[in-house]
Amino acid sequence: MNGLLDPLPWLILLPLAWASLAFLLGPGRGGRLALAGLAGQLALALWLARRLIEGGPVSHAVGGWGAPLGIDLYADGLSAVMLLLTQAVALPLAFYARAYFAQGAGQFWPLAGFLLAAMNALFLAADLFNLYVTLELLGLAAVGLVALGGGAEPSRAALRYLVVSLAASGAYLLGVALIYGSYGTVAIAPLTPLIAAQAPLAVGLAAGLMLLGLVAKSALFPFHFWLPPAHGGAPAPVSALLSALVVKAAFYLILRLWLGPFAPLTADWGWLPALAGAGAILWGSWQALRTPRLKQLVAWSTVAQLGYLFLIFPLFGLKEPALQAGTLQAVAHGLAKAAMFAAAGILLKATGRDAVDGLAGVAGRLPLTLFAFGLAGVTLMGLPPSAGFLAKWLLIDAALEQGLWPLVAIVLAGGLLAAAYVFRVLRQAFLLAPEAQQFHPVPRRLEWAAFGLAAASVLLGLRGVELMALLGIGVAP
Amino acid sequence: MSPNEALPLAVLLSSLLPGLIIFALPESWVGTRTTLNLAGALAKLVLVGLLLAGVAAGQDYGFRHAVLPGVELVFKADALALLFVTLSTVLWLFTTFYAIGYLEDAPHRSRFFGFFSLCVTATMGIAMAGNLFTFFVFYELLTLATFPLVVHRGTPQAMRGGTVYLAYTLGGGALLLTGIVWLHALAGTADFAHGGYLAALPPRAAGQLQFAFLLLIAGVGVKAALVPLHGWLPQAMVAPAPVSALLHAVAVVKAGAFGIVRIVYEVYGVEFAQSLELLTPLAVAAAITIVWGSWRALFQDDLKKRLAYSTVSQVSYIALGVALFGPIGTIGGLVHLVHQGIMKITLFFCAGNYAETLGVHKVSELNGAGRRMPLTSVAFSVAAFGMIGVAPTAGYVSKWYLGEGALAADMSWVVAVLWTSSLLNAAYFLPILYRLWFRPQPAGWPAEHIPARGWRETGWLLLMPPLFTALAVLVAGLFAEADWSPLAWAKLIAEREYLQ
Amino acid sequence: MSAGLLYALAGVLLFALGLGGIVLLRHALRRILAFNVMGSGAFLVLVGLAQRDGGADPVPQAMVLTGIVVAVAATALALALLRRLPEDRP
Amino acid sequence: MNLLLDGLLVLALLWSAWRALASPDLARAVVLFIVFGLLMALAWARLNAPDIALAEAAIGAGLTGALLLDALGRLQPGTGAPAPESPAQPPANRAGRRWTGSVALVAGLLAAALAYALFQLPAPTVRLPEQVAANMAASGVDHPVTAVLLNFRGYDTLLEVAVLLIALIGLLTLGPAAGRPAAPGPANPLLKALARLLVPLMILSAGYLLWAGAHRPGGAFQAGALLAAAAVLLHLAQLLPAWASPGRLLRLGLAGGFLIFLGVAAALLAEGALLTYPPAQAGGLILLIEAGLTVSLGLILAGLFLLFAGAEERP
Repeated sequence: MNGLLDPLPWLILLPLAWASLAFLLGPGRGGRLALAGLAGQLALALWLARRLIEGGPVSHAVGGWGAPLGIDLYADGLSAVMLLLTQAVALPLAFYARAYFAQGAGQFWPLAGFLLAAMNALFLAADLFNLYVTLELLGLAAVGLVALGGGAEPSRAALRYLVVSLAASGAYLLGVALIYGSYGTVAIAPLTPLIAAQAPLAVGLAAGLMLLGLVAKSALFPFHFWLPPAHGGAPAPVSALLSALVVKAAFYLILRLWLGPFAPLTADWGWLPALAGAGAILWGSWQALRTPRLKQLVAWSTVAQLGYLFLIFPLFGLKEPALQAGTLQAVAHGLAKAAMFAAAGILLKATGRDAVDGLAGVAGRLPLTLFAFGLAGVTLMGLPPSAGFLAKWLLIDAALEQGLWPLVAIVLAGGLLAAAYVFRVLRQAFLLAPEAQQFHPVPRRLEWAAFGLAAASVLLGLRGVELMALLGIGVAP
Repeated sequence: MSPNEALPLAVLLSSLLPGLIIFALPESWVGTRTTLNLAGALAKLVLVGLLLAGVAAGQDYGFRHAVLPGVELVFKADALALLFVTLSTVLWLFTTFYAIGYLEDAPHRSRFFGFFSLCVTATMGIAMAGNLFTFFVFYELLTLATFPLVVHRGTPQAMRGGTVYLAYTLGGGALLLTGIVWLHALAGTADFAHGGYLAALPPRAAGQLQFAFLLLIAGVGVKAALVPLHGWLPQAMVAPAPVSALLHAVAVVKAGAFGIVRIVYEVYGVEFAQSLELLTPLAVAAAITIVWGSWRALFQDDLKKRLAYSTVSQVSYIALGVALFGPIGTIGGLVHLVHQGIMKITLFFCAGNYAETLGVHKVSELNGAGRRMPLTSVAFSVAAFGMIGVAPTAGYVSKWYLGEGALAADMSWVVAVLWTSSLLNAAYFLPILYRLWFRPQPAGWPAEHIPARGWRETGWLLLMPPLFTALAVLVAGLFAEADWSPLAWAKLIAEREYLQ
Repeated sequence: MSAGLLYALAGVLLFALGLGGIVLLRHALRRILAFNVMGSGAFLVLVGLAQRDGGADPVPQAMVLTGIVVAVAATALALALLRRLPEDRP
Repeated sequence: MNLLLDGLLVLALLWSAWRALASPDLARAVVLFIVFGLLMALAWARLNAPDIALAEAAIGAGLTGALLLDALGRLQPGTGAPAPESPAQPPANRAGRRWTGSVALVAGLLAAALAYALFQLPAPTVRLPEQVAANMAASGVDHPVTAVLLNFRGYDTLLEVAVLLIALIGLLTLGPAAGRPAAPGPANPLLKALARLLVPLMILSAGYLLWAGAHRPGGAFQAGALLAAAAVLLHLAQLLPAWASPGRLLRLGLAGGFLIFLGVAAALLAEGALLTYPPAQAGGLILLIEAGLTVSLGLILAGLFLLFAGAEERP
């Protein structure tokens, strides 16, 4: 089939193109270019989804050489859902960023462009070493974005994030080296049948190193320490991009490896990520309840919500429902967290302070922003009618189906803790504003972008059938 | 989208759409907002009328919407649903009038009426839910929509009340969710059905079903204010009067009671529940709540708090009616669902008028209010007599059937409970009536506010609603035997629940 | 024990040394050195293991080339960030 | 015999790495790291991987070393002053020692397990070198590493250039350095003369490396590194001023190579898939891409050193 009409390569080439052109145009420029590019990418993602539904998984041999020698791009239901999430979150955030960076965005557009290109490349990659290069591109772009704010504190947070990211990539790379040494190839498709349950020790160590590296990149408890300063200190559109999307990429990879090539090795290790997930939920929520700063609260909420994603690993006895629960939680959290960080950015701009108790009277002055924050909160709490609720429903259903009661208890406790820290903010906002409080005007477009994302996460709660149908494609029973 | 599917959806949308539009309305557009509110309320009234006619004629209305593979939002406007829908629709109309008058020039009215409409939509959804999943979706939506109303005033006390309200309701929600998903795991996705759908499960699941029942009732019991879970109701009285009237007297607590009815009759099936010995503990819990609520009401000097504890006790009559195995007890419980609503909303309207016009919040300050505000006090007295269960009022009818039902189910100790609670009702209502009518007016009222236009007593928008609902209390009592009365409708439902 | 395997062993030791360095060392510049040592170790394992029984294998060599360029890019960014930190607590 | 040589080299490698990380003095640590880099280049030569040896020497030891020394210069004022004793070892209190001990233990266990596992490995099932040799004819170049780099795994290289570009953009985001302005010493005449002599030679050999890449070890990365080294040398000899934030032309130069590669990759979609070189023009296209990359990589790698290096000169 003629390569020009294949959405897979274009999903990677398009963001790379507009990112480098934005760089050419100079600092602060490239906003409109980005919007056009992102709209195109969303169309491509939708087109890919339709092709998957019609014809099943799609693969694209780069250079025409085919798997072991060349590198393949592969898209199944899971990658199509993640691609849709990435473009669906990036487009409104681009609108938001254009209005947010009123006085010139520095290198935001090229950095964001390369970040999104790396995300798309990662969701489509089917080669372990290619994934290493994509992870590095993603990590460096993310570090550049974190340091965008300038100043000592963001730079320190960015450096710590970079060091953790590089150490994790090093571990991942050693894993790839061991896999190549053992089997002579790093392409996932030919590798999967080769790895048997009683594979040599080197392969087991490789799997451990790679998964551990990815867990550090996805900021799962106890590797979460770098996330709150990095995401909390960065400008709002950057925090939204990082919390909603970047940490999901590492989670996606863990899922891909856990269910794919390393499935025989990881069969009965599901309890470990679930334990770490439970720790993340409890510790993240506890910190979110205590931090005085608004954006830190939202960042700690990311640490907690990530815990949910890892609760599905012991449930892979029944692969389909567990995968649905995890993916829906990732999509719901992606939309809601982007909306919440966007709303937090607006509140910070309006009140001039990054403090939770500085929000009194916001309900009166910025109703749309608070409504967006509230709706995003509803999704994070997993309350109906949001997509977060559907994910929670599927997770509890799968857990009860397999009799894992402690999992149910953790999910419920997490929901209540999320309610505690979301309403901690809403309670402040509903208080009457003290006279001294004056609000700086905020462009309306910012509010509508945040509201759009939050509404999407709720509306998805009413109609998840198509998404689940798309997800099911290519997932071996 | 056949008419049988479109009608229930239209009932839902008739409050959702105006609500969403009102959210977007700027504060100053008072005219548009009022017309939208009233148009929505009247449209819903007409639609519900059509539904009532259709259901009475044996039509069934409902529609399904797939949310996830194997999980659906199901709506079914059956007889039981319409009992609650009609009650809410009528009272929402009156409360809208009342709220427009009450919040004459208050701030944030767009936000208020937006969430107000959302609450009613949630109540409609709860009533017409066709399976436990849909019920839970709207049950939690009601919590989310009521929180901004409870904290509407924005004062620190309102915040405390709101926080307590959330803690209870979200906690209850978590328990309910666990119970629902557990049943979903055991029995798959099944719709509500006359006689329940759990009877077919193998006997070894009985223990799990009992535990699941406990979770469900605990979850729903929070909103139905069963004793250990009722703490939020008195705290939520910090909300403005229309919120206390419609929500804490009708929508929210009735949602809990309605949940108990659905679970016992259409999930477990009353015979299966009896065989699992679930009804007696429910009856005991209801009885304890009835007596405890009335007892606590005795000592409340704050008028709205006293009414709140009275609600705690009265709502459990419904749970008691459900727990009395037999059609008569069921009729008593179901009809009380309507009667308690009309009576309690009248009381809250009057309490609101006293507070708004005279600045009176305490029972001790009510001396001589009868002379100063005669019409409001007449309405208050009629409703108070209804609560005690005096002859011609609606309250008498429901207590009569509950008593008969208790005897039919040979649970005679329930009759004793009914008598004690009636005595307690008298004990905390009669002193108020005595103060209203037989005590001289004080020199000056705490915060008298004589409305510019309208009768001297208070604005007509604040006066008409309690009078109408007081009239309804009398009509429901006197014309109980008429075929369009709530009692007749309750009999129709009981017939369908037990006949199969 | 072929030359490839020997260098792979050296790579493993360097990797462990680098990983320990990243975790233990306090100064940011030292951590960057540790990261580079770790990276070199992983590259040695990649090529050494692939060539443990004779013949040069161009595929891992191309990968290591890519890896070296990526490592220098990361090091440059890390050092640029290091410049932004106040002198007293790098 | 050569096993002994390899053994010695490995020991030297390990010793230099250990000393680089553990030495208390920062300057000595950096110098030892550069020694480690050079030893690594030797190791690659012993593993008959000449391309990597070149790259390691030029980029790994050369450029990274230059960057490290420059960063070191900023951290401590003056030249060659003894660096303050920033403790290489972590704090000596009991908790610190226990923590160091446990981390060292874990690292040691990991190394032991890996070493043990390396000996258990059966022969790999997939033999890629044979496949590379089989398809060399269609790859458009004769040297296998360049074939893999630009053709078989060309997609990796595309992303790798993006990584380099994004690192530079990250540098630009950070803006001028906050380091204390080092006093611009008088231009050392000897260095200036040496620079004038060496730079043309370096540019010539960079050209050769680019051309040779098609059939002998060499290629765009090594050539680019050489160009960058030339630029660094010129800057140190104060013949080339540092770069402020890049103007339009410099930006084009920086991103040009990547854009060419991207353009060619997209155009080749018409051949059926991304980066599918038609066998006839494969060699020509690869040379075009490599030429563009050489210029851009040279500029980028030089930029990593020169950008905002000038913060010193301006008072």
